[in-house]
Amino acid sequence: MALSTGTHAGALLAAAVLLPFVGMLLGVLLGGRQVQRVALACMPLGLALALGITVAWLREGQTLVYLLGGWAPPLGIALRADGLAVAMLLAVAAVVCGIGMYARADFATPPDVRESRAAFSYWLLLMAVWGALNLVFVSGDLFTLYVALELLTFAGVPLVCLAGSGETLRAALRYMLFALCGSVLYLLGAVLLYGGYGTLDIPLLAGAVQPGAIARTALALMTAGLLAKTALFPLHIWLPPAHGGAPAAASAVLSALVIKGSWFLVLRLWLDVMPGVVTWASAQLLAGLGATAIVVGSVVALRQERLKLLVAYSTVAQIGYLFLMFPLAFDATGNVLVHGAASTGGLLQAVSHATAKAAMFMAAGLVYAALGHDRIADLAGIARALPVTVLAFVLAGIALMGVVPSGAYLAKKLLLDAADGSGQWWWTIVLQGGAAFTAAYVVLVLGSALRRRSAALMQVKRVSRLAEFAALLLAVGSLALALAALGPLPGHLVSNPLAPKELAMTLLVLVGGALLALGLSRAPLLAAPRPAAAAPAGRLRQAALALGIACEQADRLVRRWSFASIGLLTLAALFGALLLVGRAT
Amino acid sequence: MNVETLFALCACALVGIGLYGLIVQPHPLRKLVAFNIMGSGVFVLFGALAKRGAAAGMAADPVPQALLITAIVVAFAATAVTVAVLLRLIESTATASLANEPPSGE
Amino acid sequence: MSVVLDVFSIVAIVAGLVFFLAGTVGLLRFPDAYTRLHALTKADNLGVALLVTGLLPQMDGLLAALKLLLVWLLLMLSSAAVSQLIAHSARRRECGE
Amino acid sequence: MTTLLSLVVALLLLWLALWTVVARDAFVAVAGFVVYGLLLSLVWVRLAGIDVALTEAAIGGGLTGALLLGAVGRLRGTEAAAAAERSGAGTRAFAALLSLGVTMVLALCVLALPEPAPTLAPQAADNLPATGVGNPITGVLLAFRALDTLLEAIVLVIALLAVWSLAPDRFWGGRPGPRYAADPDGVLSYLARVLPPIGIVVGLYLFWAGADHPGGKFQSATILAAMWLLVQMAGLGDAPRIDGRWLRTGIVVGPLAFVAVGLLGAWQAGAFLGFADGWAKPMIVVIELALLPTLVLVLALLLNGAPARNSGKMPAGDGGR
Amino acid sequence: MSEFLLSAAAFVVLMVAVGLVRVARGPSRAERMMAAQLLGSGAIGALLLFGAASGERAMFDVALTLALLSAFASIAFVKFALRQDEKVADDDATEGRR
Repeated sequence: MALSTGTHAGALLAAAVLLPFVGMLLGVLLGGRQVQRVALACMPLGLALALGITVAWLREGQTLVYLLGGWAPPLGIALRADGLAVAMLLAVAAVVCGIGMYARADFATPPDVRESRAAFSYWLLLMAVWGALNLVFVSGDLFTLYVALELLTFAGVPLVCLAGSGETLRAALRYMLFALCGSVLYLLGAVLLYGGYGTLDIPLLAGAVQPGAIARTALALMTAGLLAKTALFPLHIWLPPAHGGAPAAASAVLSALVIKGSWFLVLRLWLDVMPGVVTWASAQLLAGLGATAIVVGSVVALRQERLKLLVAYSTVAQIGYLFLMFPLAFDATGNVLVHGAASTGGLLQAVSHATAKAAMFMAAGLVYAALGHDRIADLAGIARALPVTVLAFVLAGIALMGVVPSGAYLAKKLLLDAADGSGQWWWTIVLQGGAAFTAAYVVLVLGSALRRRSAALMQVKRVSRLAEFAALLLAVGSLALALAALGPLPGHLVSNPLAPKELAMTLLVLVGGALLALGLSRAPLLAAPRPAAAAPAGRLRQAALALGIACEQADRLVRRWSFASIGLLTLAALFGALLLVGRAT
Repeated sequence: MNVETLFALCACALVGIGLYGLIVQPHPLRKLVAFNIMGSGVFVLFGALAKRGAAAGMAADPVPQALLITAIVVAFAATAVTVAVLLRLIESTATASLANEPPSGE
Repeated sequence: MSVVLDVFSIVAIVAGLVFFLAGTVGLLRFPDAYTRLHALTKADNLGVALLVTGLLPQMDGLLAALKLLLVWLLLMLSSAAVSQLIAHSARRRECGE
Repeated sequence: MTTLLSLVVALLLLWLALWTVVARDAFVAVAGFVVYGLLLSLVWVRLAGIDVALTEAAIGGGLTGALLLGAVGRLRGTEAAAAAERSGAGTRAFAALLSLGVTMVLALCVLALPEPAPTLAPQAADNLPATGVGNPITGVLLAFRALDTLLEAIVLVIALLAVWSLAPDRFWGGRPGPRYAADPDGVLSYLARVLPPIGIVVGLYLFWAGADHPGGKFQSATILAAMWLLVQMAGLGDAPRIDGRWLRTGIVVGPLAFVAVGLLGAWQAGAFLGFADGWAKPMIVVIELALLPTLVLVLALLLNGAPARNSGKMPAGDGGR
Repeated sequence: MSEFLLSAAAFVVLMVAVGLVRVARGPSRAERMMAAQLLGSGAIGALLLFGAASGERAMFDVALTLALLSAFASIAFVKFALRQDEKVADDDATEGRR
């Protein structure tokens, strides 16, 4: 038996994985009201563990390793935490705590029953999602990662249909079947890798893998499968109805956290398992899908009538963002993907998206709770009634836009630098244009929310202050990420955030966003458009509307099952082909 | 041809057959059956690889076989969850269609 | 001795195979559910029974022989019960029509 | 001769799979799948995976088959509606082409596999004595890769929570599925009295054999769960209320005991899920013993489905007939 | 001897494979069920022969498990699916004509 069990602080990794699961099991055992108490007790503990891991990682200055049972790979399983994993662990712990604060109001057990279905299920599934994500981040074994992915799916699916309506059940079933399809493809890839190299351990595989038939097929299949689980366009078949129909506290979990699991795994595969198999062309394809997701997702988001669906479609767009980093991390001289500015930028994007998107869904949920509806056109007066909620929504939007002080700003800066450095100017356009799209729907919502209302606003229900505060906290956290990230990052990135150039850029994004919102929204944004302003803009508006309708139709077509599943296989084939031939430039 | 290659090739075909069913069969239950066939194809492939790895007096590599047991149980859990969702959908809407929701505003 | 046992095994197993053959042919060729059921139970019960009888002399330990008998017993039980349930359901179907 | 046998099994398997996938009727497809599951056990035997064959025979053929059959019985005419959504010939042809492509590429990979095959068998053989068990697969499942086994138990618990969460609110805490009336034919009741004792003996035998021979807690638990379900189907027993204290305890005892033993290992041997010298075998037995009730309960309850009635009362029109 | 046993196993599998045509043809669910039952018995028989031929006694355990679980699946069949037969008799009748 091996004596060494890895680095000193490695045991913390096992604890971080186990804590949510043990919490979940205890919740099942105790039942009733105790479920919520156990879950809420786990949250600060988990956050403390994540902080502990961060401190240990900073102190040791190297990847934390823990050998389970003392058995070294390839026979045993190792848990590992590098910078990517540590950042994600911390972000997820923070978001889970925020969501926990928010959900206390929505998922409290009613006073007249011993145990309610919704509360029991929600808190336990939240714990399950958390444990599964921690496992995804720290597991160093491809099969354990498969089990973790399945855990994530089994916990995510019931969250979709917690409300129990027919539409959410349909969404859940689509999600389940499509996700299963994706995980089988992932497992198939892992099996091929074992057949080729006799191990499933990530570092051992990374050392052994050669660009050949087996590695290429495995990478193509696994990537396609994981993209299906991440819901990258055009594989977002299940995402909008699922995220738009679930209760807000569940949507926040699904949108901010669950999709990050499979995204993270793509990152691991491309960057750590098979960086040498990846080709320039395949990375371009991945980011190209991302760019399409940004355009289609944003345009369709702008055409939604309901706030929650708007936020759900904006998730489709944001997922696109997360994949822009791949070609930028490609080192053309060595034909290999490398850790560097681009991957850090991508990671930072994921973290700020997790926090901001959770905040956005929470705010949307609060609006829904207060008004009894979430029709964007009827939001007038809400800014006065729920100032904190609207502020949280706007701050989250600003954080997503990537304007000056936010984490996403740093991320965008890193990616822009990487794009400049590698001469891939076209991604600069996508990065800047994407920000304008994000600005557009913030403007759209804000425009509606700030409008004065003639009659007094009817509030159906008083919203919980704590929930509002939780949303605000996460939004502010996303903005403040810039400060937190500055420590380990080079200082020149934020040399002068208030310089005229930066301000002009911000203004440009905002103005672009406003124009997009004006042109693309379904209902005219301004309540009574002045004829003078409307006349010259008429033709542009017509063109924009046509674009909007085209995107909507494309979205509906792509989200048909036969199209999506064929798309999945076609993508796998395309990736395979590009991995084979794409060793150019 | 030895038995492991035979079954490995057979497994490749099973994966393809399962994929086909997953795409073209409209009913969710049929998709689920197809998923199980595709999954079993992957399992048989893994089993054939285990047989290839026979060494050290063992008739097959025990690691993939142990993983297979886990994978079979996980696939069963997946089937159970999917069936439960499907039955609940039928119960509450009397349909099992996976078609898109009607466009908003209509 | 062992030759005699081997011959016994071979004879019994071949007889079992014949019943499997008969069961299959019956299932395919017989006209309705009841006669097909009749054919099936022959393969189930007698086929496996003869196989087990043939294999018993080849066993080296008591446990293995016990397992063989148990398999046969289980098959008898389930096949008898299930056949009856099938016949019942087929009959009910006919009456219903 | 063995090659011929394998060839027949392989062709049969392919034919069944194809036929299951293209059959018109969902019931036919599921019946085909049950047969397919039986046949798969033969494949595992041919591939020298007796442990896998046991699992496949128990779960793949038995439990999954029963689960799907139960679902087919409750489709209620949704099939006809689905048939109308059948994809066009073009889509089907394209899907067939793509699937064929995947098969071809996979086949190429299979033929390109390195020779000699990479294997962990020698390492497993070298380290097996330290675990004290004779069956290398049990060694992998409970020592080398114990985390996977712990996670698998957790997967099952989460799947059960997922299934339960689908219940209508008013039935929360109630019993799943219909209450079956005792069968008037008597045949089923008879079988449900005779079979379970045999099943329990066989199940416990497999459990006991698992340390040194093929078998183990999963296969054993599946058989025990099937026997319990059999008793329920015959109307001799009822599904449990999902809020029962003993039930909840049984569901979590396995994974919790697993974690506890893991922590003991962290204290004694310095590694979570590790075993101090000489402690491996007893600890493995403790884990397996604790997992057994969990697995039996969870597997059976997964088949039972979401709670669908309050205790005692039969929902109108849905009682067992 | 083992060669003979293996041949016998192959023969049994071949036989029940032919019987599978009945699963395909039906016409009623009961017939499909019978064919499944036959294949179950065949698989068990083949496993016994195979186990005796190879000397791997654990195969008998597989046969035992298969016997128990296929009985269970058959009963699920009867309980869940055959009862439906009465309801969907018309469907089956049209299918029979096909």
